[in-house]
Amino acid sequence: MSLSVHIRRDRPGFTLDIGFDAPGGLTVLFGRSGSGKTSVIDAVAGLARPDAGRIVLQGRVLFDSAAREDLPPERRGLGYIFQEGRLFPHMTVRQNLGYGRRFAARRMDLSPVVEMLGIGHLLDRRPGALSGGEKQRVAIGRALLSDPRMLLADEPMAALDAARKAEILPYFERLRDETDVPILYVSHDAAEVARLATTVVAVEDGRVARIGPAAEVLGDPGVAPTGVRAIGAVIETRIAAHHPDGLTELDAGGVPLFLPHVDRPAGSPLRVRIAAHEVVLARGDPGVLSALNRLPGTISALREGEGPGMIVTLDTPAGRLLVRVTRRSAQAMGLEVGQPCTGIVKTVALAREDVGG
Amino acid sequence: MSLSVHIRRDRPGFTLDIGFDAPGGLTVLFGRSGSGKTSVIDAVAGLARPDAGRIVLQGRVLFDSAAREDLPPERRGLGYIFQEGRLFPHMTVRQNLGYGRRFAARRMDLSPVVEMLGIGHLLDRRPGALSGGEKQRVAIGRALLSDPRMLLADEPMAALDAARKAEILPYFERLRDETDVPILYVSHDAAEVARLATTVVAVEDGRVARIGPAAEVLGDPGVAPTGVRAIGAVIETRIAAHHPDGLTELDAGGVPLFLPHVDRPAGSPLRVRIAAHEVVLARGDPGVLSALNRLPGTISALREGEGPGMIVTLDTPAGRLLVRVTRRSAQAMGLEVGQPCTGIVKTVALAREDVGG
Amino acid sequence: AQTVTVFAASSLKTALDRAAPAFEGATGYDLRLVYAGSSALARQIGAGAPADVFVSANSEWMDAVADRVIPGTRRDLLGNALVLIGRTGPEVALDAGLLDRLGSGRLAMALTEAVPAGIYGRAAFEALDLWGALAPRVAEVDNVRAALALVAIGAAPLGVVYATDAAAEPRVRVLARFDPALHPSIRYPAAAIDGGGDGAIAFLDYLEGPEASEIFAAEGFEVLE
Amino acid sequence: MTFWLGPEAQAALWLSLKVSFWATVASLPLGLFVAHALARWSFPGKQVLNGMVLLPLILPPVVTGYLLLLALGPQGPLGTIGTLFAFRWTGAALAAGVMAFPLMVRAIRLSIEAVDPKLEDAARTLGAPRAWVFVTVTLPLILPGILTGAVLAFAKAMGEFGATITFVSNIPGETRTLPTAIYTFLQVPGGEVEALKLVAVSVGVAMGALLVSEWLSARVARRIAGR
Amino acid sequence: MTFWLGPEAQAALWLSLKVSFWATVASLPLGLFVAHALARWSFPGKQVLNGMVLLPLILPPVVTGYLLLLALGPQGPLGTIGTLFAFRWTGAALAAGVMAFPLMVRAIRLSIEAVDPKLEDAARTLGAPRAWVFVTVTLPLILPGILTGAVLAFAKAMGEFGATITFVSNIPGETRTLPTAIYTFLQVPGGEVEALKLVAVSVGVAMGALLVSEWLSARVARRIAGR
Ligand SMILES: Nc1ncnc2c1ncn2[C@@H]1O[C@H](COP(=O)(O)OP(=O)(O)OP(=O)(O)O)[C@@H](O)[C@H]1O
Ligand SMILES: Nc1ncnc2c1ncn2[C@@H]1O[C@H](COP(=O)(O)OP(=O)(O)OP(=O)(O)O)[C@@H](O)[C@H]1O
Ligand SMILES: [Mg+2]
Ligand SMILES: [Mg+2]
Repeated sequence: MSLSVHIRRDRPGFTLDIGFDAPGGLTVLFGRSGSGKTSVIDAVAGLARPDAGRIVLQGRVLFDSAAREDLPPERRGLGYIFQEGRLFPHMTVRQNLGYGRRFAARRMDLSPVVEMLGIGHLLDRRPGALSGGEKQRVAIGRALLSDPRMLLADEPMAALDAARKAEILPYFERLRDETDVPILYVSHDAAEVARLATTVVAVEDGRVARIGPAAEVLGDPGVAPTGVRAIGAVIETRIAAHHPDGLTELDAGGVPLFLPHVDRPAGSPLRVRIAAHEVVLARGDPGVLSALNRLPGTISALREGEGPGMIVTLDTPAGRLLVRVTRRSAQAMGLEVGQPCTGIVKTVALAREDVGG
Repeated sequence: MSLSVHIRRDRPGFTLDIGFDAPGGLTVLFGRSGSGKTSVIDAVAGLARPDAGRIVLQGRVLFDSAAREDLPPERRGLGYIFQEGRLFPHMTVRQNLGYGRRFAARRMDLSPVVEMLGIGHLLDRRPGALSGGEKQRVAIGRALLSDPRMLLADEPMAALDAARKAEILPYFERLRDETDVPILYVSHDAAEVARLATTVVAVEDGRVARIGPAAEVLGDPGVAPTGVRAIGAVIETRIAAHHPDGLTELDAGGVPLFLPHVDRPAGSPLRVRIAAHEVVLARGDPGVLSALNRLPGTISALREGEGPGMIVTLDTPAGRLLVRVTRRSAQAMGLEVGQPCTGIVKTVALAREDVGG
Repeated sequence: AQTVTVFAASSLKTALDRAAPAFEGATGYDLRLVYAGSSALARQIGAGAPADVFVSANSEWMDAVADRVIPGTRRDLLGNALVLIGRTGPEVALDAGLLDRLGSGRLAMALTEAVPAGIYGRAAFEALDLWGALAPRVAEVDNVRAALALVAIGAAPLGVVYATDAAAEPRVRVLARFDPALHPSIRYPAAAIDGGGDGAIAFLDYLEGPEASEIFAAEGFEVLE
Repeated sequence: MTFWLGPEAQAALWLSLKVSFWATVASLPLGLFVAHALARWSFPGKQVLNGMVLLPLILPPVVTGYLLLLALGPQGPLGTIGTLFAFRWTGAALAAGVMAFPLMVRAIRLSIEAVDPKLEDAARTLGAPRAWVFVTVTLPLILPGILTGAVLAFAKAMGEFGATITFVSNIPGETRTLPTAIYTFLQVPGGEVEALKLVAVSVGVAMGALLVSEWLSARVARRIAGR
Repeated sequence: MTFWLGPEAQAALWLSLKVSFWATVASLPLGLFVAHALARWSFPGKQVLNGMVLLPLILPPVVTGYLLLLALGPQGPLGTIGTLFAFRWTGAALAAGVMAFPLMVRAIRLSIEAVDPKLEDAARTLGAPRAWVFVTVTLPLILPGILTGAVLAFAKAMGEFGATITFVSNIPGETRTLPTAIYTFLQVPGGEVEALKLVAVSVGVAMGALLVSEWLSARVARRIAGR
């Protein structure tokens, strides 16, 4: 286990009682406003001392109330992207970015991070002269450049526009895949979570409601911590080929899936989240449709959701697919367990945010 | 014109030169991080004085450099939800909420707002003891309760989870529809924009890139200020009936559209945004599909986008529909202008965020 | 040259500053003149300050440092007289008429329990049997120069100060003189302090000499034989 | 403590308390105003005001007292209102207040400068006029600074002597404060013990004020931190 | 200005500058440390320390000087290190520093309390040890407070008289600072004019220090506001 957190903290009106063990990679804390996500991260960072418990990062005990161990924050070697920025107001952006580098084991290069964040023109300004999103980007850069053993990111992209997000997300992915720096990440954005998470910890009212690999938690129709739109299946695929018309063909358990160009070499594995509400279910031949991806399979479960919808679980060669349909459609189509069906997904519906390595 | 803003402000490294006239309702400032949205709002609020220009709200001159008119913020009668909260740290949540009420023309009732925001259990806490999202909600409440003549909202829901957003969005809608309080709103979320906006002002680099009714700006495949996912058509409909299975049937220019229950009386108008990437295009009979909504029409335009996709404009009785397909599909289907086609949309794909009054 | 450090009451500053060059010229010693209130100087001497000579503005503080005084070197150097001053008007008799003259104003004095000029003045009024009536009308200040200032700027119609002070302030005039018999005699004792060498004695002697006496007299002091 | 203090010393103590209290309380509004002006406004002559506020700190107290006397004395330019102060305890309070003013203003100014103007802006957008913003937002946030300023002023007033005695002299029961009493004792050989007794009393009083202010400050800080 | 000041007065001026400079500079580190301890740590005896810091403000200066004399005089308990100070300019600096200490500590403490500990926390998560955090984050942010503290201390030192003359007397060229010179002039008939000349000089110097500090403070504030 790369990160093990078991802590308890009592406050008037709110009790935090969290326990989870996460493997490496990116662990997302997922939960509603006020559920205790920031509290967990603060405890891991050493900024808020739990009443009791134990926090272990890659075998290193950060906190242990029983053994009276409590590493001070500066010796935990973490990079924390705070929910509210916390830039040093008296330093220029450049100085902010460089602050942690002095203490880093390796001195990281400023320019790639600066470029990725698009803050090159801001280097000589002070935070007081930055826009909200600019501040947030600098805060991300500052944490990254401290070459941390672990990254804590509390809604790092909340104030960013979709285009900027799309530029930064791959960086987190690379961090997750190409280094062994574990990441603890808070996000409200289901697509972001699905794309990034290795492990999802669903937090509810200061407690862990569910924990598991991203595919499992997000694929569980019973878990929708932040709304029905978060429901979706995560499918493991492999890049089969890049086509000249800009499409990338994936091999999903033998079934071809097409999506907009993915900048990875052929042969590399790719994770694709298919949101349940974006799949159209067809019985028989769907005729000439613009949707390129067809996943034939068998219905393995039907589950009534809240409201007029229901979730159909479709077992396909590519893996389990979740489909959200109206009860009316289900009746009209006479859906039942065991029935063969085809899941139809538009290529362009598989947006960049839903695709990750 | 309900709000007219024509201002210029020079700063080293950034020039704001904005001019737009917005009718009533909710005007969204849409643009990338650092494009100048907050600067515009600050100028309207009277917190940052433009070098030159004129700001008029419902016939009342707030600022006019030529006439040397510059109403102080407290006399502009605005409610400002700041990007960074700005709660009064020494006051309880209740006191924060009540701050503006003393100066309001009408004393508003605390409880409905408190309830809508889910902050009832926090009333006696101080902001220091709130989570990020809780602070944001209190800030929203504080501005609403000052009974403003105009509401300025700078990414008011950035730190909120989808479920909470879904609870608050209708409030802004009601404000927009049931009162004549104009709203100037900043958001990065395309769905939010589509759902709320009466007028969209796309800001780029301190300048207005485009301005127009939401349907027009968002429906223009050439304008995608924050990414391709923001492209979509906005269709005006009317509620035809509520069905017992939880579906609401709309009348969209004679075509029935089904979506999950909408809590409005039958007969009321409803705006529906249909994201371009969520429409499946069919030629001929699509057979038995789970998707309930079919909009037959004629292709009026084909436009190559960036990457492998293209945007098909489909003229239907319900209005213009935008469909994003891959070029491969377009070729395979032999799409061309003038061809009849059916746009297929899942009921459940029309999520709450995309539907508004 | 050898340095002689002289701790002297502040009120002697003008005189000693004038006398110093002559002494230095005549003897070759360097003088270091340190002025402060007698009480401060006496405490410092008690605490071991490197003074060679102490010239106090009253006897009590010289008594207080007796154990550091080189025996046989103490002498009373100067005397002074106490006067009643005002800004204007005719001279007054030191009797109950003073109260009328004060009117609603106050009588400026140095602290009557602590500062010599005040102590002497109070003693004189007690001897005149006026203190009981005057006491509630007195404005006491921390030193005699401040009492002088009160009268000079008109904040108090009358004041009790030394003759030397009155002589130096053109804005006031002497309205009455106190009989020296009415109060303890006003004395400025001087003595050599242990550690003070020949220079100390030489300076003390110089102070009693004719040159110094002339300077003191010009300042209004009574030069004691 | 009264039983081991003579009646005179008791009178001096009560007078000192009265004088210091009023010196502090009465100069607070002006101190607040000046501190606010220096911290937040820009106007011609700002640096002059700034320097004038500092003056009593630099000047020897006697000079300050003397200047007060000149200004408020019967012949002074302010002679008419001077009668309110001359040789009265109010004058002692005035002198103490003037001497303590730089300390008070500087402390308050420092904390006003530490208040984020963005909060005040926020209050204004909610319709609050400037004065109301000051009272409801700025003032509570600078409470620690005000307390610091008040404690410094009170302590200074409890110890002030030079300007007081020069301005209003030493009239028992009217202007004879603890420090003058202490000074009196120190001027006579052997008076040290009595003086130190009074010093102890005055220190005790000031420490009490200090503790109260610390407690209040801590409360404010705790509130703002949200605990 | 030297041409209208006599050589004695000039000597007093330079000495005052030296004394005030060192009183301010030498007490700054300790002042910072104590202010930080009072603002951010909790330890037993904190309120005692707090009170002790305030003492020189409450005590009549003469008493402070007297206590210094008792402690550091040749016969005092600290007599051995006392020789470093007794009747030397260093002693004048010590006295001035002690008298100015409460002002300095209070100003610095106030600004430390105004620094958001969350910023310091952020620096620590980036790996910076506490001392480094203090130097790179806290210190620059409290610069206005330090400047205020230093200016108050310097001004106080330029004006300090009672404790200095009591502790190290009034030795020309060694401990005769401007205020003691002023005092001496005020004690002699006709010395007022000379005294006021010196007062003007001392005021001028303190105002200069004030302006410099204001300018620096404004620069810091402007930087932080991001202009
Ligand atoms: N004091 C300043 N001096 C110079 N430039 C500034 C200053 N304040 C803001 N800017 C710049 O002005 C531009 C617009 O800022 P603004 O805060 O309006 O952006 P925004 O559109 O609200 O961005 P975001 O979505 O990130 O909040 C940015 O490029 C920012 O860097
Ligand atoms: N000092 C405090 N005293 C009491 N309760 C507190 C305090 N600080 C935070 N809380 C409460 O603890 C809970 C968890 O807060 P936390 O900041 O961890 O939430 P979060 O999951 O990060 O929420 P968000 O998404 O809104 O940032 C909230 O209900 C909050 O009100
Ligand atoms: Mg949080
Ligand atoms: Mg902004």
